[in-house]
Amino acid sequence: MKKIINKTEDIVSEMIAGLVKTNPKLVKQIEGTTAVVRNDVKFSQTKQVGVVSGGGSGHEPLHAGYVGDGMLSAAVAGEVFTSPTPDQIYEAIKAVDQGLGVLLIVKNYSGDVMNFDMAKEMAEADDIKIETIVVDDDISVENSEFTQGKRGVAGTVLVEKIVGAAARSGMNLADLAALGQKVIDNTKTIGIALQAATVPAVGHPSFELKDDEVEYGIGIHNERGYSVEKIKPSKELAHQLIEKIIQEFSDQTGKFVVLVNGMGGTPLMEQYIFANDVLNELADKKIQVAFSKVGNKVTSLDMQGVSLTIMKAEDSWIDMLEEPVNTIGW
Amino acid sequence: MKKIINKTEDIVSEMIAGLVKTNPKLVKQIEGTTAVVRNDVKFSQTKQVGVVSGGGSGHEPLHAGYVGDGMLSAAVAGEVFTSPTPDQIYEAIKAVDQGLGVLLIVKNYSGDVMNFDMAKEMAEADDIKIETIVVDDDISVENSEFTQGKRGVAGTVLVEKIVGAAARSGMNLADLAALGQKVIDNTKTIGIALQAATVPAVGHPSFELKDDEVEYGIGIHNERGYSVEKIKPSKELAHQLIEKIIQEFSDQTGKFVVLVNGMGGTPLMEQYIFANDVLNELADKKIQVAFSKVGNKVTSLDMQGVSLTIMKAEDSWIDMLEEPVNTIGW
Amino acid sequence: MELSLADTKKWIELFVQKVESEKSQLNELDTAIGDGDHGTNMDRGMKAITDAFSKKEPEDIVSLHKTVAFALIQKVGGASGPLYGTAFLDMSKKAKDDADLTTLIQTGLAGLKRRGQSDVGMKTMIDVWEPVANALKADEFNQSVIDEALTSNKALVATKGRASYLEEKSKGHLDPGAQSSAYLFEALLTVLGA
Amino acid sequence: MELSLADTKKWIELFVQKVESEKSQLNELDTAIGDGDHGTNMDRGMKAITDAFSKKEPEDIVSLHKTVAFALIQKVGGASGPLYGTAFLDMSKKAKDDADLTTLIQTGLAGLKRRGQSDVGMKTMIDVWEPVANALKADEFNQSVIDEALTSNKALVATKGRASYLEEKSKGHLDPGAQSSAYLFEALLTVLGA
Ligand SMILES: Nc1ncnc2c1ncn2[C@@H]1O[C@H](COP(=O)(O)OP(=O)(O)O)[C@@H](O)[C@H]1O
Ligand SMILES: Nc1ncnc2c1ncn2[C@@H]1O[C@H](COP(=O)(O)OP(=O)(O)O)[C@@H](O)[C@H]1O
Ligand SMILES: [Mg+2]
Ligand SMILES: [Mg+2]
Ligand SMILES: [Mg+2]
Ligand SMILES: [Mg+2]
Repeated sequence: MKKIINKTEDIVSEMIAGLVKTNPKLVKQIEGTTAVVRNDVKFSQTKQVGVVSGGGSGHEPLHAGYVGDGMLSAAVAGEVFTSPTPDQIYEAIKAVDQGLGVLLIVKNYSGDVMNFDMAKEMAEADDIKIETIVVDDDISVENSEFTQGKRGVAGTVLVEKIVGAAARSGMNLADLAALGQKVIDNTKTIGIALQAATVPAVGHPSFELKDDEVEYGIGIHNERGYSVEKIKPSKELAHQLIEKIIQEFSDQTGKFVVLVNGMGGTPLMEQYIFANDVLNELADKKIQVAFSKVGNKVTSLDMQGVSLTIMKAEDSWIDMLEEPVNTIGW
Repeated sequence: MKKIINKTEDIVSEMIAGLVKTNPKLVKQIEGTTAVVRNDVKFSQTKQVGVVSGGGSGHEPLHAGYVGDGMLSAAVAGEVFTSPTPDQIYEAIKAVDQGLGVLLIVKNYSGDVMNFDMAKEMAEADDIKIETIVVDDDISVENSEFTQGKRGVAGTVLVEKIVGAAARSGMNLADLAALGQKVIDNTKTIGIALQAATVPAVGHPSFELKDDEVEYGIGIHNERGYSVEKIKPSKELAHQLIEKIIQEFSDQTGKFVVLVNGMGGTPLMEQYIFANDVLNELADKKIQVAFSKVGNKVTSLDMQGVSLTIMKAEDSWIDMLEEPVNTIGW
Repeated sequence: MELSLADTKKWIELFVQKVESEKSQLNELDTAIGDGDHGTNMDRGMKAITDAFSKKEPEDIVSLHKTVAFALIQKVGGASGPLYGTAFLDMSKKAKDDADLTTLIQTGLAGLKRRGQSDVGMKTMIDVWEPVANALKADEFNQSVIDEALTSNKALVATKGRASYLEEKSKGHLDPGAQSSAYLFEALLTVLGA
Repeated sequence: MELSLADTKKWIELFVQKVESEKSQLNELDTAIGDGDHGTNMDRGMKAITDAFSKKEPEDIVSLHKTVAFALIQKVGGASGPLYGTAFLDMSKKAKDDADLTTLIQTGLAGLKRRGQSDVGMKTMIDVWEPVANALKADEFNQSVIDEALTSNKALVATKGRASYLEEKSKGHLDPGAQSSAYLFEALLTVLGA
């Protein structure tokens, strides 16, 4: 493993320090934590429901890169691929609460759910109103009431953008939670990997793929997918993922949103080629794409691969996605 | 080689198609070319000097990702690592000229210089006023009047941002060229690679580095650097590059700009850690950093590595760098 | 039976040593069916426990359990942090009224189930805690209880935690949290002199 | 000596064939001291020449050279596109007054130097063009002229083009543009029946 780091145990604190130092007008670090909070002038001048997200590190620019007016109020970074601890989340909640309550956006992993839950209990003891929405857009994992359920992956950034825009516009906590849940219910993602990520503390890719293999349905923490196949032209990869995702939408009329997300080690060039194939095929299928986005938005360290997210969107969601926002990563 | 592509020869046209389809409000393709031009409402409503850049593909988001109000007017994409042809550049010039002339921003490679020169000759035959500035910020290559001279690398994006802002503010062609040249003269970059890029038509990395090696002074087309050493902690890498760059500035008072650029295959996490080390060391040296930026700005396909750019800046340049801009990649 | 303060501390210290020395082993188990960090996560918690003990010597069993709980909650993160943390926090609260070892382990187990929304048979650490709690109650706690718990855990298909994403493929792998819990109870066995 | 239209076309077609079959060889030379695309670049130009010939049969030497020039300028890109393109464009213009082969090659060489701001000895394609042009003038053009040009090119340190970044390290490698120019003049030798 070759990485540009110092000590493995300092990765997250040094990364957050670098991010804050290079974006002082946008974010500041919450003392004693690896959480960041908005630092723009408008933050202290306007009241709104706080929007806090967080999770393990290694998915940059998620989440700290989405802190800013119109998106997240604060973001909490755990160790690499490890949920942050409740006390850090609790500090972030306190830093953003302006009396109107705080919405927590949590990706559906047992660790994240439990740590955010504990933080919620701590904040509620301070009489801070808290609502939680749990993102579970990864349809490569079967949903079931008897399991952990689906994972939260790239769709999270779309949820953060829409909910963030609504919070800025003054929506109250209960409505925000309801909106967020509705967005989540309409957001579906599948990812593919050409190469697994190398977790710094582990030192080698968590699983091996042959020189001509691609794995379908991987998660953002090297979770294995549902099948390994020979790599195909981008057009065919796009076709396969679209076929699988689109059957999740019973109604294929109306407006859709597309996110082509790079996993960290795949150049923008390939992401655009894949996006071109996705949009061509959706056009052939007469599915109307009203908004699309391409880039390294929710990564998995240096994993090579992409994920495709499709969302069935209400008109107002498109407007909220298009609203300009000043963040590092959107 | 595993890449998400279709046919190798279609890479650039499909990439540009994907970029344009996913950003229709920002850019449109110039018919018959792989060049893109601003497509925002303001473009046709306000007159300014046109700013055109371009070069081989594989450096995304450079250049097409920097087209937008306040940055580039148009960008021309050649084949992977290959200068675009004069006719494509000529079409881009014609698409942006509003009678006030066009500034060409060229990276210093013999191919780029020659193709842009031929395009300039074509445009001048149409009575379009043209000025050219040639970016050569890579100080890992010795400068000499008897050689090709230094290469143009990551500093290009800072030149595009400053010149683009000045063009938006109404600066005339001659002054823009002079400003651009002054910015270039004050911009210095060195890059390091942990792994070379894989050119799709070649199929394997252009050179091999051992599992514990890093190469100093690489270019953005797999040009070899000035030394190969054992990889070191990020702090020491930062120290070495700073020592080498900073001696280029005889006067170390005043304001400086820092760009930590990811080469394509290196996650944002490592770039922030490196940026943290860079800013710490510059602070120790009492060098005042007034603006900094981190990210995959001028990449080299899937190369793993980073480059460090330091610019000695006038106050007005800082303002121009900070001006908000709506582009894909800034 | 109540464990003395000294024995309780020894128990935790043995656990700390074991986890620290088996850190990469736990990471490897987690690499197979999770995300490869269980050893690293637990190791952070172990260091925090040692730190906390050296900063302030626990005065009684209640404060000892609380110290352990806070170290784990604040430093481990992931799934194992809130789980082990909740278990020890609940044990600390319980110890105020009743410090019987069996009662405490049962209380910890209940905490795990509540926090994890889970139960025995889901291929988690609970598969070790529950048989141990039962064995303590029946006064039959020994190494074979732990060994058998691990063996049956290995055969299960995961329905909670990251391993559940693998469905059938999780079969045949030992759950990393079950292994770290096995270390916890093996340390207890040593202290009990069994 | 003037080359007939048919011979000129045969010359270019032989060049096209050779470059197409040696595409990866040219890429490899360029990988060693450049960016690995010289074969791919030239190959694109070769396809464009074939296309252009099949769309419109050149009627005279002027239009043939112009067709080749435009195909190369519009499709090759990189450094070699404007260089070869300028050489053939200048040759086309010259052929209007004087189609003598030696004059044309000298005109092409002058075009290369102007476009590339370069001269012989800088480890570029010019190192092949110049000795060939001289040999034609002296009526001593044969395979050994090309072979010797390549040998001395190999020994040079590059001072123009990408290879110049390697400084001393470029020594011992053959310049890819010199090799593709060697193919051009070997094709010419074949046509000349030498
Ligand atoms: N819902 C749950 N209930 C009980 N135990 C769980 C649950 N989720 C995870 N675990 C336990 O946590 C362990 C994983 O811990 P760890 O690797 O530290 O956290 P993470 O899964 O967040 O990376 C699993 O091996 C399992 O024993
Ligand atoms: N300034 C120059 N003058 C003459 N020939 C040059 C010059 N620069 C480059 N060349 C030639 O061009 C060749 C490289 O062409 P190619 O690989 O297609 O373009 P690029 O270098 O842009 O990738 C070199 O091998 C050399 O012969
Ligand atoms: Mg984890
Ligand atoms: Mg090239
Ligand atoms: Mg884990
Ligand atoms: Mg080349």
